[in-house]
Amino acid sequence: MKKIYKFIMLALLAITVFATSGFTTSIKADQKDVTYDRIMKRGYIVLGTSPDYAPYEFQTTSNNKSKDVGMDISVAKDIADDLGVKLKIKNMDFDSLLVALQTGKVDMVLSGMNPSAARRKSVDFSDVYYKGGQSILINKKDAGIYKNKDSFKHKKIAAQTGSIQYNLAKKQIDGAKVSGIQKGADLILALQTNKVEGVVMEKPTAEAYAANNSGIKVIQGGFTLNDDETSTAVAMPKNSPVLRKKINTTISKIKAKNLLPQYLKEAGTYLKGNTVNTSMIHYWKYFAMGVGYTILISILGVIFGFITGTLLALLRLSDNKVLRGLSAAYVEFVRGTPLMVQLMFVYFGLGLFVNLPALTAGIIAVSLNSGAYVAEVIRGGINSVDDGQREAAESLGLNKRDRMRFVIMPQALKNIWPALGNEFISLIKESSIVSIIGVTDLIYQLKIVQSDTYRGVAPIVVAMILYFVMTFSLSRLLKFYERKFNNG
Amino acid sequence: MKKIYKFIMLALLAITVFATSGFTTSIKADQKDVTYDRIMKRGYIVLGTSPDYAPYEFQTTSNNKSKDVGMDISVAKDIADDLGVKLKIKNMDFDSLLVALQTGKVDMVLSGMNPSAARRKSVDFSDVYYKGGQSILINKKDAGIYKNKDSFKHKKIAAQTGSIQYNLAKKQIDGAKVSGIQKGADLILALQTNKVEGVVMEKPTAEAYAANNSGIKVIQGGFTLNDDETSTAVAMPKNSPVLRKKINTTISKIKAKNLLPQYLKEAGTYLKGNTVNTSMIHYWKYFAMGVGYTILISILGVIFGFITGTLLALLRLSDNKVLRGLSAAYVEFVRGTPLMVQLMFVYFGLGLFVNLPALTAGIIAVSLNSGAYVAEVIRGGINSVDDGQREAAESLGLNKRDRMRFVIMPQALKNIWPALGNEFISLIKESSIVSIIGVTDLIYQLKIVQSDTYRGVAPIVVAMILYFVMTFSLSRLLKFYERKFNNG
Amino acid sequence: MAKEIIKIENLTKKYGKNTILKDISAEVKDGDIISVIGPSGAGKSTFLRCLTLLEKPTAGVVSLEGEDLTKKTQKEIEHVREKVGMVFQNFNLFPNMTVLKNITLAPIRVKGLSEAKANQQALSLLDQVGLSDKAEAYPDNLSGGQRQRVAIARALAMKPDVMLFDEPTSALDPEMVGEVLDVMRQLAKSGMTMVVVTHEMGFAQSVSNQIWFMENAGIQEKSTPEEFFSNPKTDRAKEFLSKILVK
Amino acid sequence: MAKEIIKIENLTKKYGKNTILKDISAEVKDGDIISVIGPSGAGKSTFLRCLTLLEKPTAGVVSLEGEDLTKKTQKEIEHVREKVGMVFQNFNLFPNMTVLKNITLAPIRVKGLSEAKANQQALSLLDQVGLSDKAEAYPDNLSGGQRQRVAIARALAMKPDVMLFDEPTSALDPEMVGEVLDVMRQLAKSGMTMVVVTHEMGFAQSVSNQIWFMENAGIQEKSTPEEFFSNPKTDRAKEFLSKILVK
Ligand SMILES: Nc1ncnc2c1ncn2[C@@H]1O[C@H](COP(=O)(O)OP(=O)(O)OP(=O)(O)O)[C@@H](O)[C@H]1O
Ligand SMILES: Nc1ncnc2c1ncn2[C@@H]1O[C@H](COP(=O)(O)OP(=O)(O)OP(=O)(O)O)[C@@H](O)[C@H]1O
Ligand SMILES: [Mg+2]
Ligand SMILES: [Mg+2]
Repeated sequence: MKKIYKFIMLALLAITVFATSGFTTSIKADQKDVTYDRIMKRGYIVLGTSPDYAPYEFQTTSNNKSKDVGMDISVAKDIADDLGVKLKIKNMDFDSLLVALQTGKVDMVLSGMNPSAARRKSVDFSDVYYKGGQSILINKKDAGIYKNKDSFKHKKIAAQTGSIQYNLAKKQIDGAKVSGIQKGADLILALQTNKVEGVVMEKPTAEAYAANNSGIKVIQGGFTLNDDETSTAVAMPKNSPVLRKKINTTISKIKAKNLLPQYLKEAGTYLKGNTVNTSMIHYWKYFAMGVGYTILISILGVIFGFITGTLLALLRLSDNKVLRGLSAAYVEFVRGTPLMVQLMFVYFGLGLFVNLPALTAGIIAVSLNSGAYVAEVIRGGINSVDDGQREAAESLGLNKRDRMRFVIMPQALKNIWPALGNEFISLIKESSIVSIIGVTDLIYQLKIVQSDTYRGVAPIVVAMILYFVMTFSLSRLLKFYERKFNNG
Repeated sequence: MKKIYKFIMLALLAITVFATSGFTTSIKADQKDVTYDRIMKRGYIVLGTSPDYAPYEFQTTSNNKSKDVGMDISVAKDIADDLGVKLKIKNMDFDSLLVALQTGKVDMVLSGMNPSAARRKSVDFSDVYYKGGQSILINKKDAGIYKNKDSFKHKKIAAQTGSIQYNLAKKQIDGAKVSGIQKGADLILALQTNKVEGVVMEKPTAEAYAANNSGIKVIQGGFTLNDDETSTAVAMPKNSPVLRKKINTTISKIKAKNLLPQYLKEAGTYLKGNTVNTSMIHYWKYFAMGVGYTILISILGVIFGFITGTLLALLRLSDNKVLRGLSAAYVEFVRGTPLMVQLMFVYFGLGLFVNLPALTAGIIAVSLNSGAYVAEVIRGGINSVDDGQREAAESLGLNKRDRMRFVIMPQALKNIWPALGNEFISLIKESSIVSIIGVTDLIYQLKIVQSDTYRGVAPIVVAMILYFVMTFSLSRLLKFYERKFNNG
Repeated sequence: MAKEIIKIENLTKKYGKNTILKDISAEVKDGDIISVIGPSGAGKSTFLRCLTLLEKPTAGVVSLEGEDLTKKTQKEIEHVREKVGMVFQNFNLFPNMTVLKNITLAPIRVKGLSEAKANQQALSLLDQVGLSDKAEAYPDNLSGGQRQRVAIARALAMKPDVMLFDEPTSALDPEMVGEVLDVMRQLAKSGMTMVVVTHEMGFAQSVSNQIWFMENAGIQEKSTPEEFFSNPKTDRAKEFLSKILVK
Repeated sequence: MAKEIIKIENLTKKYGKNTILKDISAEVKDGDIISVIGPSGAGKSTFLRCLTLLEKPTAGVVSLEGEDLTKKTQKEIEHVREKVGMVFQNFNLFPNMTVLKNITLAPIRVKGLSEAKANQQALSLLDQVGLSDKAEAYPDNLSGGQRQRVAIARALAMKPDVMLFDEPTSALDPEMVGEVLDVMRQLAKSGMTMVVVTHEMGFAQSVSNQIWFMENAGIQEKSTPEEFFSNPKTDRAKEFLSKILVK
């Protein structure tokens, strides 16, 4: 409940004051350090971490292998280097980290961990190496205007919907118009496209974004926060005075060289699998997968659409008035409503009865939609056959089936190939709508790349070009065959 | 930071134990009750509340007047009724509520407030009237299978992305597949469409949803929680023994009659302006506004599309090879890519230079897109004019401009009216895509109604029918005029 | 007296409110060569199509060899049509089949002939119309005159009792008209009963034994060619002839 | 000797690799009535269209009253075209204008006549072709013969020095052919220079002073009508005539 939050702050403050004064003195007692000795003997130090908290520590996959990265990992590497040992990383639940320390499973923990009083009871902490907090991202060009939260009075500012940042902005900036936006990448986009003047974000995340977007800049939030909950330190087993000293030395070095911003920047580039750069070529796999799905959906849509369409066209030609009416109504209705609602209807409506995966729902919706258009194409094809052909066949005594089979259909099919080809082309474009239910087609991937690279427009342009290449080459191919067909 | 949460629980537990034992005894001291006397003298009781916490208390607008509603408000009304006075409501920031109590600005506070130790120092609290907590929503048909959180081991369960509930589900249900979903209504939809087996939600909210959706049911979460942070009581000025007694009587009555579920249900129906029912007719204003925007965008799209299209067609016919090529390239490119990417390109791409409101961006994208199609329609219209017409005009000595103006164009325009009409119809459907950038068209409204009524399919069906009515009547109208045109 | 093949009694055909054919009675006897002439829009094509029920008459009776066609179901009519060959102004060959297939399709599917038999018969018919070398050609590669001759062969392959021609030469270039009329002349000589809508007065005069002059939704005059061309009975026929012959 | 109006020297026209016209030389003198006849596809239409540069010749010279048209720019050609009237097989009237507007458009826009003057002249031309009552009608409401007569009036309204006709009667129902030929005959009598592509042998024989027989991308024979019909010089002309006359 929202009311808890403020209260917690106060409670924490009280506890921490008590804890830091009460316990910190009792640590220096024993200069023997089993942990340190063990590390030096083995030649490696085991880091325990819970890699689900970007940009502190998180996993990234490249070449199908996952790897731990993040600011804390970089710090841990420095510690290992300074100790002259190798670094081994053990991933576990956050809750198990302290137990692992106490039982000697790991030698140190860097996991965005606050050196809280309660924790100090069971483990040792190094000096604080990072102080987080809430920052504000602004456009560089506005650097003169916005200094901290107070510059945003009566301005437009954004934060993630329902987040702590959102509440901070609402409560601590007078008269600001706060927009809630769901995704980090969209927040950046909103900022870059001047839809808001600033974005409130947790400091390290803000720094990761700023490091990867030349146009934006982090400024101090200046929010009233409890100091303690924003600091991060290294945890190690109780009674590790030597290790603690060594680690503090490394931390001092890191602070002196101001290495953390660089580590954060690196972490930013890793976010969601981004290994080195934010160039679009680097993301070719995403786009390729998107193109694959787009083509898959279009092809299946065309095939099932053709089957549906043929059935509908045959119903339309049947002698049964009811069937004719049903077919006509279906075609009219489907052609009269947007694919978007049809898709929602299939996904959510049919979903009431069977659990449809998004991809299946997408293909079904696209096929049913395409079927209506194909039905009209086929009907048009049949109508395009000169009525004289029917009359000639009829006056030769051929019955209805034979007339269809030998005379009308072969000519109709020949006439409709180009229209079917166009239907295929338009499916490639229209299938883009399935992204709204989460099918990983080209548009969906474009959004992923957007949020991965924190770049708004480049992925759109790439997707646009890819769509164009697909539709254009297909239409050329079709024209080529059509010409061949007509000449041959 | 995520790590804080667990720690807070422990801290709170400690504090509350201390608080409840330490302070509760000191209250009965003074039987004189100024607050009570003041209330009875004035004939009304002033309730202080911060109406931004549905379903406890929140604002709803009907007929352009906002009104406070919610469970707490209902309880407050009962209190006033039992006291035999009127209820006046004062809205303020949550943070100011206690001060208002202490300074006599308000007589009592019901605002989802926990009777915490810190607060008990400055104000009195009634008995706890509601215990919240975390519940799980399930489909009624599964009532036999799922009893509490432990039934969900290795099952699919959902919660709001990044919420406390999400973490609870992850941490306290072994092996559950937890999906994060952003919006409450989508959570319900996911449950109703069997995409997940259960949804973790705060108790009162869960109850509000269940009360308004016959197919779903609330079960106990059974999560390990600190009891205190889930209870809610009435706050009143210190030393209000009489008032406190009276209020406790009312609370007992409410508990005895089990009125709270009903109050929660009522609160649910109010959520986001829903006054009484979730029938679609009730939402006609939303749909009407959506239809309005859809039509507006389509009409403007057709008009600007026609202007753009005419320009493009004229360029295409010009003698300048470069202009011809540019026009052809534009048309090919736009027709070869989905409107969805074009829209994103305009909104985010142009947004880098000027701050485009979503509606404007939508209209620009739709017009630019439509322009390409209209250009082809116009070109087709010109081509459809028999070449003999040009030859006849040419052999009469008419120059190029006159040929266009007097002979070709009038016939071309006559030929393309139906195609332009169809373009209009397809714009009605395609404009639906602008909802993704937040233009409040019909699809957007459909989503709002979905989340407002917690009903997934009905709004889709209504929107579908509305789209169909629009396109169908327009196409009939066009056919009517076309026929008239051809006969007259 | 020759056997009666087609008998038309009080035939009326309307499209909506427009009366195209009004109360026409006439008969075609075995061996008759009837030329139907008249101005454009007189209803000649509609009349011909009513004879084989490609158009359903609004009222009246059309009997083929004594059987009333208007009473028959769609299926029965399909069967009767075998007996009536029809040749159209626009040939209406099936462009998706070779000439041979065009001719053999109906005999095989409708009469149940074996393919070998049907091919043999088709080749002899092609020979008859002077196109034995075009059996494997597709209609699109033939000249207009050739197409029309194939269309005649196709109709003959069903061994009809009567052949209907609807302006068989008017879609042809002038220099191809002759070859088609030659085939029709031959056919007439062989004793085939024929009803020919035509603007070729020479053909009408020299080949037919009756001229039916249609105008204004009815047959205004039935005469022998000699009578009709030298001394038409009605003023309308006179006017028509004056227009069409004096150039 | 009469003035030379059109002179064609070594005219060649190709579409891609196909040679449609090959090295044609000919001339049209003031007052000539020339009938161009020949089988379909011989290139007659293409030839006619080359005379007014609706088709650009591939090689050769077309001169109008001494001016070489092939050397002119598009703009200059537009100007020259006033002097050449053209009548098409399919009339090509402007369906979006009344008959009167069809006739007056070019005089007003090209020659700069006042509307009153143009109307007056148009009405007299309509009278001449027997359609004075149709001035306010739209082309769609006219019969084929009427349309073609309006098309002739439209061409005449520019007071051309020569009139070109491309099969002016072959899209007409037979009974309408006469009325159009009558107008053309009148025109010939009034001394208009005319080049007429036609299949109407009667007209060619009785009205023209020269017959040009085209086949195989060239003019194979230029004769007087008497010579041509009684004793054609080339075998091809003989064959053509035998096909077209003997029905
Ligand atoms: N399907 C139809 N619906 C309505 N009217 C029709 C239809 N078919 C023909 N008509 C009308 O019937 C009349 C006679 O047409 P029909 O084709 O029989 O004349 P025709 O004598 O064959 O003329 P032509 O010599 O031009 O072929 C015409 O006025 C025509 O417009
Ligand atoms: N635009 C064109 N492109 C290519 N070939 C053409 C074109 N126009 C005409 N031809 C060809 O040129 C040849 C002569 O055509 P043209 O129309 O001049 O003949 P014609 O003598 O007028 O025939 P008809 O009597 O059928 O009108 C034909 O083989 C035709 O296919
Ligand atoms: Mg006819
Ligand atoms: Mg021609």
